[in-house]
Amino acid sequence: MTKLVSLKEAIARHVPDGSAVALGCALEPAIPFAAAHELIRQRKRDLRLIGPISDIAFDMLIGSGCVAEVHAAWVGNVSAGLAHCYRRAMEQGIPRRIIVRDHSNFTMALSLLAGALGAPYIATRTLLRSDIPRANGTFKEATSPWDGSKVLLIPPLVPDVTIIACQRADADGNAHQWGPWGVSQEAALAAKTVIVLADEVVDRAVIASDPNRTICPGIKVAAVVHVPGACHPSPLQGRYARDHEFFHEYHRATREAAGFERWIAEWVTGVPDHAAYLAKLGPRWTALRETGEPAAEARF
Amino acid sequence: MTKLVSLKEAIARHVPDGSAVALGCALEPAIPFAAAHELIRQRKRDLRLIGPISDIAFDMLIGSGCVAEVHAAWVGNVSAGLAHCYRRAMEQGIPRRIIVRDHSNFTMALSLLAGALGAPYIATRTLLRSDIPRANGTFKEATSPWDGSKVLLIPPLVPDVTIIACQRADADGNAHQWGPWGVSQEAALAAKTVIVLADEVVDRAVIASDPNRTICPGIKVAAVVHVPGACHPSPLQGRYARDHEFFHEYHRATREAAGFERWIAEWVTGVPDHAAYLAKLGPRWTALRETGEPAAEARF
Amino acid sequence: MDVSPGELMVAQAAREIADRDVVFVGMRLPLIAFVVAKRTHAPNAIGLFELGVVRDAPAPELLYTMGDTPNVRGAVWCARTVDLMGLLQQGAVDAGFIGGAEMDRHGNLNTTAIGADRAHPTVQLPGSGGGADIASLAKRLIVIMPHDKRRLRDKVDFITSPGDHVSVLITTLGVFRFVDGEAVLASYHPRSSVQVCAEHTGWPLRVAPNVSETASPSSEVRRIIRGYDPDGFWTRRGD
Amino acid sequence: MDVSPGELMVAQAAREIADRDVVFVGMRLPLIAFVVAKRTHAPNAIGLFELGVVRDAPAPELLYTMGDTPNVRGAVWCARTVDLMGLLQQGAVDAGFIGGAEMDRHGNLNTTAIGADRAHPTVQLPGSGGGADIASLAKRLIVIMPHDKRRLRDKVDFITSPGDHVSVLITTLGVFRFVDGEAVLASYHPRSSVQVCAEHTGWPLRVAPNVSETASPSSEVRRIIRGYDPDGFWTRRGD
Repeated sequence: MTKLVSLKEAIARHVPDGSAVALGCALEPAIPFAAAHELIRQRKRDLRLIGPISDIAFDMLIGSGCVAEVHAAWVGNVSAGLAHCYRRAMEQGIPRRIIVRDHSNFTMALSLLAGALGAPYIATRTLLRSDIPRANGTFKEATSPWDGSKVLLIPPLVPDVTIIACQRADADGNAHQWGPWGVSQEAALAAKTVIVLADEVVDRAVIASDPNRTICPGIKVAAVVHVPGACHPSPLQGRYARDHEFFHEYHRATREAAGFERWIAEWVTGVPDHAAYLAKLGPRWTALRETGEPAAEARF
Repeated sequence: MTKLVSLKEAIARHVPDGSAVALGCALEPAIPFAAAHELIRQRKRDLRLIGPISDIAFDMLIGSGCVAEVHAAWVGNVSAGLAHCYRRAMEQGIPRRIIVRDHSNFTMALSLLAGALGAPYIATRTLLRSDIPRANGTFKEATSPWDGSKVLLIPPLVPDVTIIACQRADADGNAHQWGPWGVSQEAALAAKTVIVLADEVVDRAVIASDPNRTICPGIKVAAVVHVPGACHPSPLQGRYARDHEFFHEYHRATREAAGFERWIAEWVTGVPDHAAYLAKLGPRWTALRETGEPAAEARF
Repeated sequence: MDVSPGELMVAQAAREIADRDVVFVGMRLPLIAFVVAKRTHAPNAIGLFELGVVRDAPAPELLYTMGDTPNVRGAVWCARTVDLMGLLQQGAVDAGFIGGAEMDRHGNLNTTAIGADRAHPTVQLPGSGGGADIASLAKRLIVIMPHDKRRLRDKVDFITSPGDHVSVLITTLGVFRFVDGEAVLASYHPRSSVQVCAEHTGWPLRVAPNVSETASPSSEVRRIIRGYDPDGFWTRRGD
Repeated sequence: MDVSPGELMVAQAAREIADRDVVFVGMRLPLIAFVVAKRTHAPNAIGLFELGVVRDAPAPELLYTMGDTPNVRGAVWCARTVDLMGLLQQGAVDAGFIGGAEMDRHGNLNTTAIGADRAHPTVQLPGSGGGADIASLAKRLIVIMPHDKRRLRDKVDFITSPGDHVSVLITTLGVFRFVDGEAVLASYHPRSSVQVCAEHTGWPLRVAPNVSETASPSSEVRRIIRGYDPDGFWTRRGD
């Protein structure tokens, strides 16, 4: 049974207002910006975002008023600096107040790992002297029953939906992703359901020829969407490079709320879909394409 | 700096008597039988074996008197039945008494995962009504501070040395393994040090062409050994099939202690090294060779 | 009609797999039951193998272990044990198969050791493998084992796999369902009977009011079984 | 000699990496410090990037983020964040780099928010990333940040990254070592001085008895820095 649908349909059907949505879980690369844009176009509200770094994806969603809560280790613009919408929301409540659950990258990874394992909690020694646990509010301090030392217990995070972008997937949702995984696999396995944005939709036989590349099995996946270039301006290994200047332009353009609104109107709400977004990028998009170097042969 | 040494040297240098040794961690495939044989040839003593299934590898080591303690979920002969040496040791103390720390596959995986994570412990709901926790003796029952439910806390297992077999590795120990990983990666990352048995030793560039295939990074590895066919009679994906009949012959031959001794004299202590073992197998070995089907291309 | 107990058990086990079920398959007879189910009424069932393999189609040739190279070739996911056990602990696995050396009337299984003292067993068995996890965490548990008074015991020496989630016990003589946590004979195999089952059961047999003969495998199912295991390595063992 | 503060900090940071160190690299200046160290005195250092990349050779071109495609191409391991954080928690990581918005004299860093109330900050900063983990778990922590009275504060509003393991603080004006958990000025950069450092530090400056001028980068090091970051994107920012 094919799970292939349009991005519009996938987001409309599987991301109701109020959903806990994990995205951008590979950290800097493979961020499904196309899905973030579609969430903005569909004016989703009260989302609870989950993701370690997210580069500017969370910032856009916050600025567009889609977000009630953020579980993150870092929200900013990796090569340019601070995230202006996140700042406005936290400092001035513009466009609305949001709740932040601070994490470090490790506690984010452990939370999603606990979710993926179905584990009640995982004990760690990170952050014992940090203020993050207090700000997060979901961890618990405890004493190890082995040596009496202080530990921090991390409970599971279970996204309602995890959105991942990958190089290729079959129509069942079996998804091949290569390059760094960050916390993507944990986020996908922990989630109640998964939306896969595939740069390429391939026959099942392509996936089955190399099952070690599968980051997420079809049994977890509700929708597969064919979206070439879904990660721009972030990179996708072997397909296209990061568009650094795009991040820097966004940083300059969104210093003020009005500038952010102009930027969104131009790049997100002003284009009907991701194909139109790529067409608008034009030769700038083409110039980012990479073909990479082939992996050494492996036979199964 | 190359870490390439002979198997004899690797075992002599990195597996002192009394070591906690993890091996056979991919479950049925990729069991480094060549290393088990070398441990027997070098008459290692008081080893503490760690591994979920191990097929007949643990049985041979137990029968040879190398073993003081076993941490395992299952010790037997997967396609033939019970493990005779394990039975003799447990039932009659022949050749010696051993201590068993019972596990399930999940608690074995969680123990090694906790080791790999450097985590003080991981909570689980498996085995709450099983007698295994009592028999294992290292887990602790606890109450979840979130919902008051009963949980089991699994502490880390840290092997002194994990021995893995893989399709290819470079001289630094960066190892590519494909096919099922079982608990191999956790066992390697948890260990104080790792010995890699590579079917093929390749240039670093081969590894770096596909870093997602790396199961274990060189920073964990003390020794890399070039041992073609290291897993016989277990299979290695894309290289050779399982020698089912060999397992069945072993089962029949080792029903009595004297039969086991004859078998070991013929197949292990009676051959100087693994190359001689393969030569002794002759055309039977050649007939197991597989070349597999190529994985679909991935470019980095 | 020449149907071996192994074939009967496989056919019954296959009926326990519903279409779209996510199933922890296990080795030996369950493996063939998965093949039968996939090729008949459950084409969309998904098989999980605890060493880290997920298949939406059975391996094309007979497997001796789940790690055989044909079981990896053509898998849709080659993962880590902990990934699949995680799905199990999440509650995402519908059913799992296990075998046992002994079982009590409440479905508790012993695959660890016979004898009162774990450190000095009378018979050392191989152990749990993933069985105890599947028993603890799968929604329903399907147990396959030989029918024998010394195996179906009033009390087992060691609870490897707790019986809470056992939905069915398929033996060489009949099929038990679990009612209020206790085994009740639901059907007896051809050439067996309630009487025969009672004689070979180590607890006072409870019998379902509507007990009947176990349905024999159809000729299609027999063809699938014999096509997959032509030498009867798993299905005609010990016959 | 035209050396920017960025270049001075990179050169000093590179000196903090010993050969064979396993290092959590991080972005911006530390990335270039890793390149300098690898190409000079620490050819066997290994770089870990928290998104899951392990490299024994730096990427051949300037990186803007650790996830840029050239940083993955030629890596020896492409892993999961949790794998690398696990090595960190095991104690297998020798050193890590982090930056900070503010630091107190005990090395505690704030990268979360300025202001007393976390829910209503005066300035919302991006957050920890992996910084708090590296600070909690690496054997030694190397901190790089601008030297400013408002940044080197007596007390920080929020401890993102605890200071226990800080071994050195490299600023735009000087280098601090930590003695009994407190920052002590070890050297001042060319064109800076003890006096200048004191004026720009928010706590009463402690000065090492053997304080001296920070060694300028050799011409080789300058050549490596400028070859790697020819436009000065990271090393001549804000100059």
